[in-house]
Amino acid sequence: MSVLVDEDTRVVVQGITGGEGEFHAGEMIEYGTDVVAGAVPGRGGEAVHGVPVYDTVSEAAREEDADASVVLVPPAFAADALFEALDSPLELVVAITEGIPTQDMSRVHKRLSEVDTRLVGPNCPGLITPGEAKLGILPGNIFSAGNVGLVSRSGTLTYQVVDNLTDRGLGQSTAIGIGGDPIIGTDFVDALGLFEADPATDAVVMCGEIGGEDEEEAAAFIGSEMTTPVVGFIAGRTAPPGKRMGHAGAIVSGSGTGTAESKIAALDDAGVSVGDTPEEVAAAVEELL
Amino acid sequence: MSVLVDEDTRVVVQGITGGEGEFHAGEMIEYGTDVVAGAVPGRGGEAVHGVPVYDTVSEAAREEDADASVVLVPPAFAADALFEALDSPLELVVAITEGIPTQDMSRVHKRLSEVDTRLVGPNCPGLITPGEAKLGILPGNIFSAGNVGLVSRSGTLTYQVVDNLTDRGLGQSTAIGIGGDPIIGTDFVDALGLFEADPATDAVVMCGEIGGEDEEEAAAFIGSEMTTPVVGFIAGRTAPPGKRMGHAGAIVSGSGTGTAESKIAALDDAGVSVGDTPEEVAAAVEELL
Amino acid sequence: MKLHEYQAKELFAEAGLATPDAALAESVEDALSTAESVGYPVAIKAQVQVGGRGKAGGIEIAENDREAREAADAILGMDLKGYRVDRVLVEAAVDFTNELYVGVTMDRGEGRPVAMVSSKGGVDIESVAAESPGAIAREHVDPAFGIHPYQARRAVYGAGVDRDVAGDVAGVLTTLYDLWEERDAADAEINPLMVTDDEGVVAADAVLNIDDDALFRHPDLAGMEEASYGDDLERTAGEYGFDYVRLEGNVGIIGNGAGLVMTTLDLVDHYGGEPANFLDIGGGAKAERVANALDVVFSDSNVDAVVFNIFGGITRGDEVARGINDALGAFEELPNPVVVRLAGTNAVEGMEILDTEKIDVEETLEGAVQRAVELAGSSGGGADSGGETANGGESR
Amino acid sequence: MKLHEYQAKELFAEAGLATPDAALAESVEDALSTAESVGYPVAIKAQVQVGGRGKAGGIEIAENDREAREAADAILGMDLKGYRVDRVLVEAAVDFTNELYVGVTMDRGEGRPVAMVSSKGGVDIESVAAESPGAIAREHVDPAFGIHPYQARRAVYGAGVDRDVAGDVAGVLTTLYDLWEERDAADAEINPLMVTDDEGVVAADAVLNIDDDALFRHPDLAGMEEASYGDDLERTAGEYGFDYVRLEGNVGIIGNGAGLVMTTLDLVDHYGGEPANFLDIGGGAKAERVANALDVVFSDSNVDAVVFNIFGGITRGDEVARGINDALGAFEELPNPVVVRLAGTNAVEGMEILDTEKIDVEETLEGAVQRAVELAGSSGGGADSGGETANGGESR
Repeated sequence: MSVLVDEDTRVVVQGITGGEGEFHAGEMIEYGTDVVAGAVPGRGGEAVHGVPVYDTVSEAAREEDADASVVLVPPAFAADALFEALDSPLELVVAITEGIPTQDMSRVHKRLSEVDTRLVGPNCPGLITPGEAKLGILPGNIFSAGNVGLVSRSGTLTYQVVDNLTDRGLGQSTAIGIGGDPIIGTDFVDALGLFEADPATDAVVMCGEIGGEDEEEAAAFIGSEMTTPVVGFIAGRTAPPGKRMGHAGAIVSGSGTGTAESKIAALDDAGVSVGDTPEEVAAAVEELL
Repeated sequence: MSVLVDEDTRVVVQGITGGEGEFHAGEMIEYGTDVVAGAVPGRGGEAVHGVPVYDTVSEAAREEDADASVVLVPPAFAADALFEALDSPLELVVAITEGIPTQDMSRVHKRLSEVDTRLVGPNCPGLITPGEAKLGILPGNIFSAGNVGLVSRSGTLTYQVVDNLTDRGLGQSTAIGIGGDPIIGTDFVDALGLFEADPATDAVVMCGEIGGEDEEEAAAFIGSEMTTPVVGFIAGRTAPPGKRMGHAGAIVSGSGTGTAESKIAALDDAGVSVGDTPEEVAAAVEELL
Repeated sequence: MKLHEYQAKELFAEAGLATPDAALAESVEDALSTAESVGYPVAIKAQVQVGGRGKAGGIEIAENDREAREAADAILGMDLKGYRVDRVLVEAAVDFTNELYVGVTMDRGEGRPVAMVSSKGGVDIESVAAESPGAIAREHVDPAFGIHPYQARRAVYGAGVDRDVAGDVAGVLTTLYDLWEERDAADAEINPLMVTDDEGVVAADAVLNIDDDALFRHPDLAGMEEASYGDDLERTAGEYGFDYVRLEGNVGIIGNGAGLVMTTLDLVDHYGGEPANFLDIGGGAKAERVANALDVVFSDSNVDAVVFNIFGGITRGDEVARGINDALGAFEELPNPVVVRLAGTNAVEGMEILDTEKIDVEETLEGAVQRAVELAGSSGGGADSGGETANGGESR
Repeated sequence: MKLHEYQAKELFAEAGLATPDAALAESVEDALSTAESVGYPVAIKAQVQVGGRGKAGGIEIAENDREAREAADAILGMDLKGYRVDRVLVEAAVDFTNELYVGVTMDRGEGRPVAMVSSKGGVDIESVAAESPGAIAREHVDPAFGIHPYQARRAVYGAGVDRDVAGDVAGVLTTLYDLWEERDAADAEINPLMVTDDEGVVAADAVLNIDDDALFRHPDLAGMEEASYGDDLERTAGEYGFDYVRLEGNVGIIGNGAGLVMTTLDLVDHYGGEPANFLDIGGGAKAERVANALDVVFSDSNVDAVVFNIFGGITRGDEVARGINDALGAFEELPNPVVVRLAGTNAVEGMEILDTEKIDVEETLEGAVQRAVELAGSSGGGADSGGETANGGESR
């Protein structure tokens, strides 16, 4: 019915006593997510929104039988929080934190290769299975349940596309924001693979942007491995070469790959319909279904 | 016909231009081992005993199609030589060097868990498949080809036992010195598993010593996994508790496990005949075959 | 954050890497006295954070006082790819027999650092990478272990570096990696690493870019940051904390989230307009941030109309609307027409309370962009900016 | 290599760990003046490298000059488990509310470091481990990454440390791990780590054992090594570079390779004798090493006979035989009978050239040991050592 998260997902919020942590834990609970614990060193025994807080993620996971965590701790402590989550162990870790040093993430990436836990993010809005569970900071109200999977590197662009989908009555199975950082846990190929394997997902929207080669790799994967139809969107067609635009990933080196042209061509070759506007994306999905 | 090495094994000698390296490379070649290259930084292009020397193990392995290396470099550079060998890649690395810092070996141990290469040693005499190949510093002339596998933590004790075996006409399939250091690549269980799977090995001699719990673990493995008969020997029965005797492993803490009694009892339980003297070991093997 | 060559060299020297004798000079007289103390010949090098300084005339060799005066005079104050040269590094010129390249960076695709050596140094390494990738030896590094000595050696031998200096170059690579790691660098490069007559190696140039996200744990490096923007608007935007890139069109763009702002640029282009800028206002949209964003965009004389596109997300649309209204209160009259589109949480409520006397409101992104493009086109002939807009148009 | 408490504490303090004010004293007067400058009450602690000093009377608390004099007088010069106390550490006594244990060591079975915390400090941690293993929280550390902050926290919370000091104790564990790694330690321990009235933590004791094999890269630590053998023979053997352990029997044993020497000990026991020592002569057997080994064993007045068992391996038996002959040349007459057995490469040639006038030669290990046991038994009544041998026998 969805990928990665559903109504049975039992969530620990790391950093639940912080401003962001407390606010978004509340939003997640209000959305219906089963937030079972918080984890904050030195704050064990307290409660936030009625949820018990533990000193360590391991204890939280053990005592509350959790299987996922959402990381909402400041960037200076985020890598350690991720290492902790990966060693607790959990099935899924969603890192919202923006601004984690790249070398920290490189070390986390190494550790990820040694464990079975899936990481989504960092610097991402999280993921949501509409009507069941929201792990992150996405605005739950714009989503609706349905059969369209969505994966995106960008936060507000995701919301825009979801808005266009929902306007046409096209609900989502699960929407995953994979994050715009140079080093992330779950990439397009991973997410597409999950949707391909999900019987409840009948079409997938993939929102990419300039920089890196993830979209090119995704196109190759779609071409060779996917039967579920995919509609694509690439932000940054008009970005001039060599200019950095916000996301660390969103820079075009001008050397052929990483440009919008390269990505769109690769997706075209893989049989992906690429929309020029978010509205066109939604229209293309409607046509497919 | 043997385990780990045979006449087809193509060997790189790391440190071949050093005193030990040059001497033992010569001995290995004389024994009939197919030493195809040496590797010493800065000495690429030279030759030792007619064998070409390369600057890196990777180049040596690539150019000479090698699948094993023998590490004969001083302890200060040994861990780096091991990392290099593990990344070249090779199937088998035999580390002779004695005195590698334990923390270095802990890092090598971590790396070992990430690769498919087998490490034997360090601080070991190496291994030999009599009549085919010798990788290490064992005195080839005392061995004879046959169907007895031998695995030992100790160098000269191994020679003693082999001497007793050979005296009775009991040849060896392969003899492996696993080394006496606290952290080693191949342990008793690994070696016993190889012999169990080798159709040419009809009996195994396992020479342990006091300290650690490797012999206890080996006993458990023999009891549950092995059909090939095993004869055991444990050195250090008369060593007083708390005294360190040579090998880093050879210290008895007096806390129950690690003592000769504990090891002998565990082997007895596993149906292993444990000799009181090397001569008794050889006699027990003769009886089995 | 990019360090200047002279700053990077100080850190390199501290780490034990050999660098030429040098000192910074801000005037021709300074440059001359430094040249004398360092000893001729000297290299006089513009300290601006752009690549290709040599080709652009930013680096000159001087054999004597006269040449040094000419060079310093020419370089100080020059405009180098849009940056004014305020300082030069006066450095002992190195006699060399060979030029190598040594670098460390993050391979994003692999998620691991990569250490590189090439025997083709002294030229644009990106061209080398594109034309003969085999000329660059690469070693991916496990960030948990750091670079192993054998990896440095393998890279050096793999790059075909002369064996006389192979050990030294391997040492330089190891030191550079350690420095890269310790300083949380994004890139650390020496190009060229000069091989001297006496078989030594000297870092003749130095690049060290620090990961902005890691500056919090490097207060000493953060203190080295010097504002060096190519243009006043970019400087102002930087001071306000916006991600801002100035472009050449006449449709100003403000939005939240890099992907959505880029998409807005793309839509402006799609509907026949030309984006004047990329401006990501970031999370929330309090009155002050809105006012600052409008200040930046209105200050661009190329701009003829502005599209302001916010997708509320967690931030509620009514709050954003109040922020916009407050910001607009400061203007008697807006310098350019502004089209606002709010979406997401409480967007409807937000749209209702927007001060539509001063701004146009559109319900959809497409509608807002189309309206802004229209407004920019119709005001194209305005006295304040028409000429420049035309120029902008021509240059595309 | 074991460091003394005072040396370990210097390194701990350097790493930023809190240790009590203290100074070393070699005389009672020294101790008194130190006690005064540190301030009473003080702990006066024997500086010898054995455990259980407290129970053995090596640590006393003094409240005033009189008590300090008494304590220093009692401890200085005392025999503590076979070691003479030449120095005491005079240290400010710490007021504490709680005693913890913090330690880092190598888990050999796992091949990984392990960091440990227990709220049951101040007692023998091995007893705690044996009796209530759950009272010690353990974190295995990936040596490539080093200890993560979360691991230190998890150990501390897992050990049930009071939350008021949990952060401090986690910090101590992290620092201790880093020190352990940086100094190539085998073990680093603080027992007890005292929790003070004002919620601080102080390392009241300090253990730091360095990996001998890593001393080559720590010349500063190697320089701290002080000969501290329990007995003169062990000191002499250590200076010769032998692995030597003195035991209580009367059959002296020299051999090559730890496993084979241990086996020789076992065989002596097996054939009814009692080993006087373990002596591993190591690789090769040049005349000087043979002579040194004989010197050590002959110097043991307990010894009545010696078995010398060399398995030639790569070293050829004839070379070993020449080494033995040369060494024997120095003796007019051997103090004890010596039985030699050579095996391995060229053993036959070696046996043939051995100087059988001075020594017995046996072909098999079993034969050599049996002969030595026989000789030791028959010379048991000799004037020089009979009594001691009898004592040795009784004590087993």
